[in-house]
Amino acid sequence: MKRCFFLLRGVLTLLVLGMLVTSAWASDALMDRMADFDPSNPVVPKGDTIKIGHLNPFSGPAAMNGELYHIALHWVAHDLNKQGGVMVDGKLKKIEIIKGDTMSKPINAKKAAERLILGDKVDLLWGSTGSHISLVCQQTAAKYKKIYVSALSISDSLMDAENFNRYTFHTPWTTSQAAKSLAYFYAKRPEKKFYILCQDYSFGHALAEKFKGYLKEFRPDAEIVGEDYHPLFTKDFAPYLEKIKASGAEVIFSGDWMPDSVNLLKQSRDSGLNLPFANMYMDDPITLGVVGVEGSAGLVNANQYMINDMDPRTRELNKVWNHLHDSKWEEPYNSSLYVWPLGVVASAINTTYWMMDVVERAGSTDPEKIIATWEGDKYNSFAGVLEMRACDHVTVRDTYVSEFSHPAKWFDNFSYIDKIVTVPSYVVEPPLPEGLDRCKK
Amino acid sequence: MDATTAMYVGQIMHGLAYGMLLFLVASGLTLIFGMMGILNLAHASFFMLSAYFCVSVIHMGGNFWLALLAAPIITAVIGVMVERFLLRGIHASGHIGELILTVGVMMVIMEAVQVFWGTDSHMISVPSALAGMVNIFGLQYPLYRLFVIFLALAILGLLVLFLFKTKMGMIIRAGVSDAEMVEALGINMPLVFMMVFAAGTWLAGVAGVAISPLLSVFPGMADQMGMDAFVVVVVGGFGSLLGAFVSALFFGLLNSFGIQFLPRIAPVLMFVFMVLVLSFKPKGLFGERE
Amino acid sequence: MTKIWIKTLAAIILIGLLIAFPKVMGVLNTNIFIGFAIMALFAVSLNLMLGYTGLLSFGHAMFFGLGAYTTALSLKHIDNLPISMALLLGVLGAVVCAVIVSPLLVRLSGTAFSMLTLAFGQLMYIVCLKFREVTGGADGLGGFPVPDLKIPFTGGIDMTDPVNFYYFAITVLGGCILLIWRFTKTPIGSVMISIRDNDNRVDYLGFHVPSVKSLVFIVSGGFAGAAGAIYALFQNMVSTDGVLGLFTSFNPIIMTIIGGVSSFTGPIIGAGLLTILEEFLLRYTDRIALFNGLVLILMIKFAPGGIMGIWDGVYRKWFKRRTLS
Amino acid sequence: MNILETKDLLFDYSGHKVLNGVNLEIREGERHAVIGPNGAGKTTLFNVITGSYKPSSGSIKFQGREISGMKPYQLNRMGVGRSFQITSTFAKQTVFQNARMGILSKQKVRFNPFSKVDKMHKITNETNLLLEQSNLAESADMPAGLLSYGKNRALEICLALSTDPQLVMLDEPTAGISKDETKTLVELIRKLTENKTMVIIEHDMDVVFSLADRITVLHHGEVLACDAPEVIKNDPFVKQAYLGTLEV
Repeated sequence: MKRCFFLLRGVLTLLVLGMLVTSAWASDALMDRMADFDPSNPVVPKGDTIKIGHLNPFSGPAAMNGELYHIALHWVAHDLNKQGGVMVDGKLKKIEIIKGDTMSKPINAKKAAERLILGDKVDLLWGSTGSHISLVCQQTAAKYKKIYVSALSISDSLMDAENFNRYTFHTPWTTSQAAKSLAYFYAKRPEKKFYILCQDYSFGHALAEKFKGYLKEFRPDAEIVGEDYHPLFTKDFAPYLEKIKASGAEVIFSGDWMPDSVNLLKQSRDSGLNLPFANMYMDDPITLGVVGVEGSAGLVNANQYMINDMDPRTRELNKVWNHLHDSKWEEPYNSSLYVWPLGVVASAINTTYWMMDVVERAGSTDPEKIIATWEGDKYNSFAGVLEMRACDHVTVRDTYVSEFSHPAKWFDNFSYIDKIVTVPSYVVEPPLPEGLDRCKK
Repeated sequence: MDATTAMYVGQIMHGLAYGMLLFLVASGLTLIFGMMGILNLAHASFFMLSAYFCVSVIHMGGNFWLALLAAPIITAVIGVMVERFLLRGIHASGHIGELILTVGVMMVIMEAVQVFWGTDSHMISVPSALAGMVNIFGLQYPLYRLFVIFLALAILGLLVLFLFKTKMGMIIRAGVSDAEMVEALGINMPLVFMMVFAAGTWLAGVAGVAISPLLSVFPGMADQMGMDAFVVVVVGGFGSLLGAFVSALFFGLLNSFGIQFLPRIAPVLMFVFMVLVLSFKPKGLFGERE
Repeated sequence: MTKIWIKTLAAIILIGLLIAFPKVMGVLNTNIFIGFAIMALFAVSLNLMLGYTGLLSFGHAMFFGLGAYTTALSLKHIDNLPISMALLLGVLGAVVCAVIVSPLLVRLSGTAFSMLTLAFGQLMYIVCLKFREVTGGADGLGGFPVPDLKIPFTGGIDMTDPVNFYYFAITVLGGCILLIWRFTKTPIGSVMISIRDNDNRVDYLGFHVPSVKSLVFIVSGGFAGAAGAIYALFQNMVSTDGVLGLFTSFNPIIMTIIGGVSSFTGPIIGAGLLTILEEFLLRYTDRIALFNGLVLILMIKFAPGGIMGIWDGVYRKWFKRRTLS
Repeated sequence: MNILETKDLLFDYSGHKVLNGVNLEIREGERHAVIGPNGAGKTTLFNVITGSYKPSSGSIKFQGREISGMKPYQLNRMGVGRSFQITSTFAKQTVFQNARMGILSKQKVRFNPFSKVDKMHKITNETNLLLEQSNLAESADMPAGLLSYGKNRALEICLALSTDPQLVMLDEPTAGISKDETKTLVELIRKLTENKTMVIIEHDMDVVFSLADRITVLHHGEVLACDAPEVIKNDPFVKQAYLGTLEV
């Protein structure tokens, strides 16, 4: 008996040693692979490559979103290209990213998508911020039978019965998952009075409706003391903040994204309104850096990805990314916004790895093969298990909510993620869209 | 000071603050139009340009006050160059040529800003001396917004003094009613035009710097302010400073109370007023010149 | 006789080129060409007011947007509505708006006219943006069915196929441009030109200037509505920002100025140049508006007559003909 | 019967009475001249009658109908044509196109957006006829902006007559042209206003006395005298109005 015990212990130590070595080896491997990665002027492979069209605004008021996700796509491409590329149609092909500027306008999005499909002959389309823009990209891709990975807009309506098409895959979480995560978080919290301030377009309205619905479910005693929708890219939030002060609200629920998110947070703290924001996009260093430790204390952020050090692969990603940021990157990627791979950018990297893994397993960029592989696929990403629901192409995953506090592990000049509340996927799984026959049991 | 009156006072103060900033921008616009008959559609772009200069000045180590001094002056210089080299030679094709040229200038400035300063929002923190709140009979009100109101009032006072008490002011007022006649009296009008254009752009520059700590500085900031200032000038009456002041306050308060009571219709109201005034009183409420 | 002969020959060649275009140039360039043709009609309809009657409108997007929205909404809410009917409804929408707006506008001229048109344009933009239930607000209105073109005897022609749509669009847009050309050649056309040169004298010659101006306003609005309707069918998507924004009003002005204000074909050349410029620049930079702005400034400063103005100058120098277009 | 009558016509321009109770009578078919020193109110009287300004009070009757306050286009359609002291033609259009504007208005072709104007032979012929009468035929294809000053004045008058009005009002037609050109212009005026009533404002006394059947002298906004040319020639008051105080 003793001998087998001794044997068991040996195996165990060997295993742990192996783990340590591989992670060490692996981290060195990622470090080596990414050592020369420069997002400001990425290496563009030529010849027979897998072409991915990146649809996002690169000019106009929300131009910074293009810059934000540019680094995510190129990180994955650079990593995989350094490993020789992806085996497709029996050949190892490198990944090439081509920009398509939507200028935050539906019409330019359609033109850019068509130019990528017909002009540059891309294999896959990836994008786009702004649900109304993503819808146009999705429809254009389907028209020319191209796979469109809707990786950034999270409106449920994008994949409902009316807008669903089999060439589109929704990899981020959805509005209902976000709203349910926040409602779930507040189930055990004392706050009772909520004020809703969202952007005046389909995403803002849908998010508010879902949150009100789930809040009634989790907290029948909760009360909505006010509701407002401000135009996109609003400048002066003062009148709205004044209304909130008078309403006696305890929490402000807002789904605003950059640049509205930073304006809203900054102006509320400047005007002495220190209520917590229940939000999804107030997690980047620029927004938080402006309001400092007290200004960002108590913010409740829900996200599909939260930076942590549990999984060895995330630990490795954080380490390599931070090292490169401090040592190598130039304008604009050396700013405080990119110190760590955070929220939306990290999630984009995570789902892009998944996308390329699906392409490799499908062994081809032919849409039919990709659809067959991706539907119902379960992928162990470095941020938990991602499952692509077969009938409506929506990804189901655990989501995370965290109340910012100080001191936090990652930043010292503002409060940030510390304790993370995980919302299990079966709780937050979005309902199947009615009227979509594919989903009828 | 219970909640509702606090809200009313708060909204009034916001209305005044935004109205005052609107007046700074609109005053430049209406003076330039009054004097030279040019409606400078690029005026709001100078407002944004100055905000970006403020960002650069603070980046290069200067403080807010240096920026408040330097940025408007740099913007005024650029404004003068635009008037001198672009606007001056094209009176031939009449107002239409000038109007469309200012559209070109607006487009160039809006894009050039993104080339030099990038696309993301730049933050300017409220200067330490003005940070924090002040207690006005029970209401907590940000000190900085009060500063903006008084700054604008001070500039208005300066402007009125200059226009009504100095010789140059008299020339400018005469020029508003009949520029050719004043020129006939031997006054170097092109020089006066240049000075008025410089003053107008300087005013917009001051507003640009004053607003940056309140809002973030980003490429889209000119559109909203530009359209509001335009409505203020049209309703107030072209070339009339008083008109600009009254309608700037009116629309500032409308902006606050519109959102408070009828959020969906507030922006529409602004344009309904403008259409009504333009249709029935093309010269505007106080204007003398179409 | 030779003059007419040359003209018909040129027409035949042009039509031949237009028919062969999609086969030769491929789908992407065909779509770009349709985009160009839409903007050409839009700019020509604006020039009817600017170049021919001396009225600068900063709110022309109002008619373009209304044409687009009426067509989109009618296709969305009225099922199996034929495509020609949708087009007509679009034009009608724009005409009705022009009829309502023109009495207020035609009493003014010069800067006041431009400012009121800008006011109306922005009012229409904000109203469409705010009443999302009807217009889809910032999200826009998409996914409405584009029905087949029903020709009495043959079956329907599928309009979602880019090449079929190209032929349909080019016939409609080309037809409209010809109609405008013919309109400028009619008596009302010469009255318009006289109003541009000296509206006071026209009054003393017995013409009621405001009613002529409103007729021009309505005709120009109607054709802009037609361009908007084709745009809605082409993009299958109408968004407030895309069809009613400030720059939708400025673009035709820029095209007309660059092409040549005082000539009929000026706006068409301007539209072509801007489309090519945009396609070319898009590969290298995101700053298209910067180049457009620069070109506009240079044009007004050094060549107020636009390209046609330069061509006319050159033509006169070489051929010594005394023409003042 | 008087084709045109004004009764106590008053027009004050912010306090200053430019026209102070003017009673003017123009007989059918006569050539009537209105003279007077500068600032007598001649041009204002003209502008009030032709609808540019609204009179403060008093009545204007044309062919028995009250026309004070009517718009210029209405007056023109009733048969009143006028020319301008400062040439106001369509510079960018050819002389032919200028004249055709009047003919189009005369033929009431004002709103026809269908037929090609160049194809309307009736209009073209009539325009050519008018141009011949105004001896402008040879410069028909020349843009008005390139005409000599004299020719432009002729075009000005041609335009005034192009709508075939019963009453033609000419505002200093010979202003600023040379002696011999004046002669040809006067002949042209005489020829064109054959069976029409004409009212002319003129400073050149030779033109006045060669053309006018009757003369009205206007002074400080009032009618000083209204009589045949010979009578006016040696009327002491008229001399005094023109020459200042009478040397005794």
